[in-house]
Amino acid sequence: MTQIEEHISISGKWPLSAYTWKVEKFLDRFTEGLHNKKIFGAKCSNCGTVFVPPVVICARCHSRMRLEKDQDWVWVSDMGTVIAYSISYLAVADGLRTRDPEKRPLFILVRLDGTDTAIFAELIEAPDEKIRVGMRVKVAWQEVPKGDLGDILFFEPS
Amino acid sequence: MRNLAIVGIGLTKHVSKRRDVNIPELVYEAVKAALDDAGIHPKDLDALVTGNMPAFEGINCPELWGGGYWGGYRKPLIRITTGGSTGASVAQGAFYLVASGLYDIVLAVAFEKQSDGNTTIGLNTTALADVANMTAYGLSGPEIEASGAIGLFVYQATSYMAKSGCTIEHIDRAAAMLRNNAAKNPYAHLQQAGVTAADIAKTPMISYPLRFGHTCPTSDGACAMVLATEEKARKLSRKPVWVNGWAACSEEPAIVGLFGAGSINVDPAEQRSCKLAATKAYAMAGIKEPWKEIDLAEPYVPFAYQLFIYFERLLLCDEGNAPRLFDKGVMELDGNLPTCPSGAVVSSNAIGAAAMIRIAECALQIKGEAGQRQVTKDVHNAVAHGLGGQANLNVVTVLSDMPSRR
Amino acid sequence: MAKSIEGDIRELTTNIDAEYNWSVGGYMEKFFRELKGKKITGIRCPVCKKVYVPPRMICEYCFAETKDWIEVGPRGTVVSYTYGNISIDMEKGGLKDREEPEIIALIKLDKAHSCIVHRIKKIDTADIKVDMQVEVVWADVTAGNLADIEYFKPVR
Amino acid sequence: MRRVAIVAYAQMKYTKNRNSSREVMIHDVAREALSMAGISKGDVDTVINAQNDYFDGRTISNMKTVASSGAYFKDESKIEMDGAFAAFYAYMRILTGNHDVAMVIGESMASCYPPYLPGIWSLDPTFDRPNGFLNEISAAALQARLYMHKYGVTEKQIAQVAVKNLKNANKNPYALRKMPQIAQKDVLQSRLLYAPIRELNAYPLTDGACAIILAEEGKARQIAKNPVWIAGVGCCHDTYFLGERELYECASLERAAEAAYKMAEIKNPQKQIHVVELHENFSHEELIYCEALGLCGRGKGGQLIDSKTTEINGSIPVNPSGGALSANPTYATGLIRLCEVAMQIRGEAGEHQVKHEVKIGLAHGQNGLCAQDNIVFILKGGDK
Repeated sequence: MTQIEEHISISGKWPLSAYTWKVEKFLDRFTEGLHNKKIFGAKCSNCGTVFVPPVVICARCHSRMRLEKDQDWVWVSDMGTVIAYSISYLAVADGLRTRDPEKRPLFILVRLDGTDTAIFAELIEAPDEKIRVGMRVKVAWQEVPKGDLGDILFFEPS
Repeated sequence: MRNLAIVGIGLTKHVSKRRDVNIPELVYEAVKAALDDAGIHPKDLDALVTGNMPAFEGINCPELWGGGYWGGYRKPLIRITTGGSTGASVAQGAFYLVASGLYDIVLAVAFEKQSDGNTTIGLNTTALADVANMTAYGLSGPEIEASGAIGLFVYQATSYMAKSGCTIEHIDRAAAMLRNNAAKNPYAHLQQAGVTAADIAKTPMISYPLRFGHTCPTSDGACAMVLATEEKARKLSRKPVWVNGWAACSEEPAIVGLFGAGSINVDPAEQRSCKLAATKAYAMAGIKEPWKEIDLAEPYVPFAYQLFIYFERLLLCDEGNAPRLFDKGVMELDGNLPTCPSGAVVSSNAIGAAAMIRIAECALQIKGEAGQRQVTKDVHNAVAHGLGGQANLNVVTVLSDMPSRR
Repeated sequence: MAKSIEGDIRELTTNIDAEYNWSVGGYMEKFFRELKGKKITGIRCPVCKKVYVPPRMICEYCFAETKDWIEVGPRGTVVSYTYGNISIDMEKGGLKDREEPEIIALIKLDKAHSCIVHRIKKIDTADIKVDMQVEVVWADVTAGNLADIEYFKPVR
Repeated sequence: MRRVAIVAYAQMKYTKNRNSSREVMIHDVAREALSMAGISKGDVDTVINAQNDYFDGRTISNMKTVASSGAYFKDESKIEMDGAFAAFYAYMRILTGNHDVAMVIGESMASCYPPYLPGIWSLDPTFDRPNGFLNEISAAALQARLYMHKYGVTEKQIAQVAVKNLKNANKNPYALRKMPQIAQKDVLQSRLLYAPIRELNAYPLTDGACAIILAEEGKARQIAKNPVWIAGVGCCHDTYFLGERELYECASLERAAEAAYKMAEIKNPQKQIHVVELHENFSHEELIYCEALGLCGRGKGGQLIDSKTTEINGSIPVNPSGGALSANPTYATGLIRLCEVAMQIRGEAGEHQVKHEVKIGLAHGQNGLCAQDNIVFILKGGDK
């Protein structure tokens, strides 16, 4: 019990650390492709919607995505269009892998060509004033991709 | 369906901290005011509908503890929670109960006491599971946070600006108008009379294009409304405010899908669910040309630029045209379609209550009881809006001084 | 029966806990302050005259704001009781075994109409009865918080 | 007033630790219900989810189940209460005429949340929560003791409720807790939790979901050969304070039942109701609820269980499914009761179908410590 502004309060917590969440391993096959600089979209076998990264249930047609077979995946481009962006003025938090620590990070929402979804990413190798909605960007691959979501975290102007 | 009306409204003065009361006591203030406004006692109530954002106070189903303070003893009571739109969803729950034919007088209660919790953690708890999965696949928490979750409304803003020609100066001026409206609203949290667009422009940039002056505070506050059937409403109130149309519509959360999937809500500024909900609500109210027939709008505006986007998504003008109409003074208190006379969510944000207050404000304006912030024109029809989740649930209510069904 | 293709799943966790600070309100503030002086304070509804402890702002039965402060207890009556061989793990949830059973009772304090839930010590689980008289045992040093009421014991 | 019916339902095999995400579990029951109805997501007007953020570990838990519940571009809402209240809200929505077909889904996964803590987090944080004495089991124990003391009901009689229900559960393919050989002594010798409540008097921690589809009369007749009509409903919230509730009774359930009976024109529940499904978290609750529902006289719950009236072959079978003692995915539990009664009325309960004809059934849902909120549905088969 603590005194705050001469009023009595009682403290407590919500221990989210006591929870588990169960998730299908639907990202495994997707991230495998990233090893080879290939982005595979999960295609809904019912309505054809292409998700990157994949999803377990297609909202549009209410189907369970089948991610076992090759035909459920399509190879999509690593190029896309900026849907929206943001220039962060906040102090950059610890653990942020921005490649130029001197510069304000530019965050973008990108729709990759051939997909029906947006992903968030960081735009590098571009000055603030160049960023705009509709600009064309491509994944800035590392020489040896790790095969995780970090591989498609950075984009550059195309 | 039977007609229904708002016959009582109660609001608390919103402030950043109400440490002198606990949650049931704070909410009681709004409930008592609403019941007094309707001239009724809880024994006259047939049912209650209540809700708030659960994680923000750390209390699971607080109506179990507080329901008695709000007149819920031995009454039917249901709890509805839908995120930022909770207040509007609670109100619509009450509309459904009255319109069903089973309950004649229903109390709707929504609240948030954010000083009891931590809003940043509260917001984070919406996405912990998704973040945990993305972390398992190589992203770090700060990376997701910086580029994803916090960016939601910034992304919405830049996308909207690109489509509409809205500039950051427009947003500064919108913020200034809303802050000045709030200063005329005794229930509003931020009281910054006389603040100018130039003052807003001096506030620090958080993420382009959002400045600190464009954003909402965290507030403690509550709102309650009494809903009644036409027969009861005519007995209880000299000027009932008729709830003629309402609807809600869900789509997928924007920016990040389930467990880090891509979101098919590709453009967070599109807000098709808002247009669909508005279309349904207007149709139900018999409104064919909202841009002509609606006299006042209260969109859900926690960030100043949303004044424009939701004005459009509520079908009050062509897409992309709101900033130009704003330039002409249309949205001012003395304008042709005054918008957010309350000062908006950007000036008071007790999250669970915020979307209900939009409805309450429309009702007060229709009754002509909005005091200093009463708009110049006569208000016959008004539209109120709530937004929940990751910009994925839109809730629209149409109110009027006349019932639409006879 | 709904079936799904149940493949491998991943179990995710986080290390985040959300923290809260609930303001207790003026009525409970007075209750806590009085505890420091080893007094248990209730409040009366001006309409039905019932006395509530802990005090609350509203008598929900009359929908009236309560008014008169009244000292209640320190003795009371056991309305119902239980004893637990287990307790709830407050960190992780689920049940934990307990070495000594804990007696928990619904106690109506003298002069009060409401009950509080508290623990009883100094009695065997076999001897506890509904309607028995108990009295409060105060902490050696009272601080104006809930720990001031350490437990209840049978009135001998 | 419009007539509304249950036209389809879906349950699943309840488990201790389900091998899927919550979202896939929801999707499974939603698809199953749509498939039974022979309709698609596009035919549904509104979706009501019964979920709780403290069970799901996610604030605004319903926003990430838009896809799985089939709510994409629908009027979706969330009831943070037992699933039976979600069905109530969906029913209200259809009565207004705004919607014709509603999907209702309730779910929770005990394997994912810290068991029993969400109940503790609903306590008064200025007194009961920091004191640490009250939880759902200790509260139920206080109630059980008081009920036994007041009416002379015995531990054996209360154990018999568990025996009856868990025997019934053996014939329910969805049930989690199955004990074919169960006898009173197994209950009376099971682990003591809070006296007099033992492990087998208490619900098992469960993962599961349930879905039902409601439709107005015209649509209901198109969709289902044998729609199960909602003939009456009532609900009631009681005071938080256990000491002010007459815990040996359940007044809020009496009120809820009174409203439901009036609406459904039930004057003599003992004669007119053919099957009952109760949401009881602890076995003694069944006896208190039967009294509150007028299935026996006040204080006669012990005699009722002794009389075998409520057994599956008795005149008013109570919980032929095994009830919540056999599986309790909180927030789905009340919805499962509706589903089970609909199955009984339609004659689709398989091995646990009661022998006599079931025309009218009662389904119950509850919320909060010692059933602070109660809801009663009266369902009717045939043409009213």
